[in-house]
Amino acid sequence: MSMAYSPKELLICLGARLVEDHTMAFIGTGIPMLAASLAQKIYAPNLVPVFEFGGVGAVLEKLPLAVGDMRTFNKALQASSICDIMETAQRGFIEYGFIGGAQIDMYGNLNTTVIGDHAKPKVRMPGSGGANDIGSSIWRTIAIMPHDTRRFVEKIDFLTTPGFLSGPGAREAAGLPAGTGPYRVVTSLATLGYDEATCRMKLLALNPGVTVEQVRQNTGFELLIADTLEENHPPTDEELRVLREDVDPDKLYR
Amino acid sequence: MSMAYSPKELLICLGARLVEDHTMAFIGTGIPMLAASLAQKIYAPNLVPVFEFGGVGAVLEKLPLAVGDMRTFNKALQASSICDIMETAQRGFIEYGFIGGAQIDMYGNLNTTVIGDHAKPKVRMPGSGGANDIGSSIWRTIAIMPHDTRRFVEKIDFLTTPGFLSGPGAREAAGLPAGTGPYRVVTSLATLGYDEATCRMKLLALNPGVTVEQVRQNTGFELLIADTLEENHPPTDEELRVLREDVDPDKLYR
Amino acid sequence: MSEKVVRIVDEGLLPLIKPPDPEDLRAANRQRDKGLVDKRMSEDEAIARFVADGMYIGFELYGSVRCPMSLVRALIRSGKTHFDLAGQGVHEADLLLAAGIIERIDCTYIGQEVYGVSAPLRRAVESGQVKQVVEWSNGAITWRFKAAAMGLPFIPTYSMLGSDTLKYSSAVAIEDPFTKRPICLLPALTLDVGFIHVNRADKFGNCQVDGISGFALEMARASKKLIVSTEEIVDSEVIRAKPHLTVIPWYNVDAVVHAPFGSWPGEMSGMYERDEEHYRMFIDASQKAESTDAYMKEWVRDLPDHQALLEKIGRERLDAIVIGKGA
Amino acid sequence: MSEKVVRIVDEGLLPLIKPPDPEDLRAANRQRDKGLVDKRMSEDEAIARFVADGMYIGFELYGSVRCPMSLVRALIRSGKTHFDLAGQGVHEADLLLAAGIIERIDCTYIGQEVYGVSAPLRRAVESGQVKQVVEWSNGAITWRFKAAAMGLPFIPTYSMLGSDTLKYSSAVAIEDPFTKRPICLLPALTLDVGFIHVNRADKFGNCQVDGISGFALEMARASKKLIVSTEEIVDSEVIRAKPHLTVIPWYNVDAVVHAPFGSWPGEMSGMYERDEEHYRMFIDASQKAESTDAYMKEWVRDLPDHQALLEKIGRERLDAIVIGKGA
Repeated sequence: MSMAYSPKELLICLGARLVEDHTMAFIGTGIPMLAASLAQKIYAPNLVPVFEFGGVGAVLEKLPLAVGDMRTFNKALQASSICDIMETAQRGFIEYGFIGGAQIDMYGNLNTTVIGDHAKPKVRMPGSGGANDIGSSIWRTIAIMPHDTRRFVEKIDFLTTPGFLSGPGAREAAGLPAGTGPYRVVTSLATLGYDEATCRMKLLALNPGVTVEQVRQNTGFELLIADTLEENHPPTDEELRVLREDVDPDKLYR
Repeated sequence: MSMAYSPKELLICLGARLVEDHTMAFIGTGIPMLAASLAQKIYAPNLVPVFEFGGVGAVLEKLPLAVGDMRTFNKALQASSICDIMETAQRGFIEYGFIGGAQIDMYGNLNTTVIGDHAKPKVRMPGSGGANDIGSSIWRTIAIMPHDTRRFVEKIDFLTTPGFLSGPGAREAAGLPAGTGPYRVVTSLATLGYDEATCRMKLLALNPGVTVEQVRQNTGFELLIADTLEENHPPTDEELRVLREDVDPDKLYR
Repeated sequence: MSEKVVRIVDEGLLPLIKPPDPEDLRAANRQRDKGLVDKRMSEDEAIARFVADGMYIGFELYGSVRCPMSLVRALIRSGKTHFDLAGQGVHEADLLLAAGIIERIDCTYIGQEVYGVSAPLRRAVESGQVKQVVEWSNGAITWRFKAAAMGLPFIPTYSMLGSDTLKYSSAVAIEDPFTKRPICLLPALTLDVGFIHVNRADKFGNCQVDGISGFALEMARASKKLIVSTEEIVDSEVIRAKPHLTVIPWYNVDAVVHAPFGSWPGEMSGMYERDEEHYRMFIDASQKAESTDAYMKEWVRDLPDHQALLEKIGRERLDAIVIGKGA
Repeated sequence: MSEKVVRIVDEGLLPLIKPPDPEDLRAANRQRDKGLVDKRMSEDEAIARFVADGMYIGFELYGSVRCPMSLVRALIRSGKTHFDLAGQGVHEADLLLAAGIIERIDCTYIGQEVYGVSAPLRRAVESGQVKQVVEWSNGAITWRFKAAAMGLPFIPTYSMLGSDTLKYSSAVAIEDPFTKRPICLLPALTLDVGFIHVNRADKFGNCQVDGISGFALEMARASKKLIVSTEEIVDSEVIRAKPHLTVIPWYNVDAVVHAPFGSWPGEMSGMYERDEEHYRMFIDASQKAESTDAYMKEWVRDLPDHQALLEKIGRERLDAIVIGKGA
């Protein structure tokens, strides 16, 4: 019998399982940081955490509370600047970028700017931050977000961060670097990817106890379904133990 | 009765007298460095020496032998990089730039690249180095060179560093920053400037014992002559004493 | 020969709040005194001397780290207004927006990181109090400073291409003449006045920053006037001993303000941690206009200066966040 | 709507030796191992593994300071040839030219500073042995590296406008879409292999440089493969204690070569002075082809490796240039 876990812990574990070793990951605060730290400790000991404001290769003894907090360069191998990091991304070093959003469409385009009209918005959100840079330059963008029809929509109100834009060939036509783009969406219900031919979002794996129908009902656009659907196994006892005891012993993010 | 002096010492003193206090000067090795150091010690205590590879505001206890040598950032206030310095120049901080050349024309354009044809040169010289950047971005460029018809020519073989190009309005038309350009030429015979209306080189002051005729004979183009011609007074005893005892006590540049 | 051209392939719809003008920055820099002049002064004096209504201003920070909060409070108290703002902003942007002194924003991110969307931003933008918000990415706004710092009118990037972030910006995308592929050109961003808080500086303005430098180098060099606040004033010998640590040189600095705990309630690398309790208290207060006003009165407007703020916070509470003491 | 365009107002006449290709650099960087891998190896091994005939190469230095001379000598000994070179060059360029292994040069300055024009450069160019010399300013060539380091295809500058330096380059001047004034666009310059000498590095390639950093940051980041030589190999704890001093990070480095006195006969900031006697001896020898060949045989080709060179120079003579010992 496995240990009990929270929905957040599941997301962290799913994120951690996605990254390959010997790569760099551009990480923000919150779930991505926990996922990166967990991955480092179990699956990818040579994963390099990169923080937007200059910290690279830090030893995450205490979890940072902000992307520029001094823990992001604790015993780091490099402490530079936002330009250096964004340029490291732009010249192709960073494999993974974690990102969130208020809205996502079937091509993986994300909105974190406004709900409603830009000139007179119903809700003004923070804006791009580093998200647009991640979505533009990083090889594989991973979105992590709750799964519901308010967020998974047919048409996003504002395209803050490029996914596949309008579909096949659109990123290249816009001038975005070749081979970059959305890779996975990790949600409260499932793991999703993108169909190679159409660039449309495709259900790849269901979270424990979730049905295809449930995912469909919580998605505001027509979802492709993989021929063989995987099942995301629940957090292992090892994942939970490392997460609780080593990654976040102070329960900063519980 | 004044002290005896060498031709080089005269050039150094003439250079030193040109700079205003509370400014920055982009300096190379050799005469410009001695001139800057002498100026700092007598005329312009707040003159800031800037060396191309990153040294700013150094205390010139020992004279550098190269523009990147560690003496260029001895007890400096800043030790950065060539980009930082070139960008500091490009955004308008540096008032004076000292420069040399194998050929100069009446508009103050300079050649340090080739004698003869570029594809098959008679003499291949070093190339621009920082000279083109100085001539493009620095407010007042001061050329220091021996004065003869091989160097002061009607047409230079290669325009390495922009003076006034083809004359009035040409720098602006080419896109070079407004208000920049050649300021003075300090030579073995005289100090020359430029006529405001025509941008042509103009004799301003004669070195001790030199005649207008001598300057004309050693200049390969038609020279304008200032209405009132000044006379460059010889190095003062104070200048010579400071130069020999404080600026270059090791006689590195004698 | 027919005229050669480069195609413009996309253009932001919004007008530039501050059009790039390298000549203007060059002229300002030429005027600056390059001598070693003592530039120490108080927050109030720096703002009185260098800030005027309607200017374009910007603050350097990373998250809640190393933000010049004592200058932000002094600016609000000064009564000066109608500013345009470059906004990579957190707590300082909230205070400026709550004070109602911001007219237009070049925005990349204004929010509260883990605490979510900024309520003062929502109120200011949704009500129309802020007249224009122009969009950029974090990379883009920093590169805009970098372009100005390099003395240039623009700098290219692959960020923003294909997005509404470009559409609601003032960027231009052209066909790159070398690769023939589209690329985005970001207009240089020059500040009338920049505000930066550092770990230590000498009285002339040579500044050192511990750890990561965020966008301090670029923003400093993009500022026509630069007000620096510093935790410590050190002798110039400290600077001269390690000149490679000078991230902002004196000739680029116009005022040096001694402000211990100048980043409070944010943190300062290696010196003190964030005052999380106060931070949360502000987040709570900021949710409603009335409680925000009460906060502004108590913690900004009613205090004559930074010293009075430190006394109000109290030694005990400050000690609790100092690294090696309480934290 | 009629098509919007930007006018091209001037163009360099010479073809690009190495056209900018950000995608190619991105692909190379993606392949690099980001793990902490021990990259120590000898000069010969680094060159055998990463250098091939016909590559575009570059060396970082400032004057005679911090130039990777042990790598230059090993490269010449390797017999590899037909290189293109980015030349801000002094002693190292003279050796490469004297060895006859350089085909084309992107040149800003190749000379001997106070000792004047380079005789090997004159012979190589005037004889037509070097097939093409493309002109740039010092600023321009460094900004070309910076453009590549930023992941861009080009970067603007006001340098080179109106000059033959632009005419005999591969730059393009356009009418800036923001200010409508001409500006020069410099194509990014990516090296197939870059060579940099540093004061200290750990075995993974995290590098520190003392004092000014010349163009190390930019050139390192513009290199598809980067061979670093270092005076000292230090434990990574030294790097982690001061991460803001890492000017070149490990993920950008492919080989770490331990080379004490690696800059000899040039100098190394804070460590040793230039060997002026040897330097002058070379300058004299370099004036004629025959004496240059004799120098090359004695001081480069006949020595199996850097250790043999150090033995030939001798401890006494090396001590004489060490700061705090002889110098």
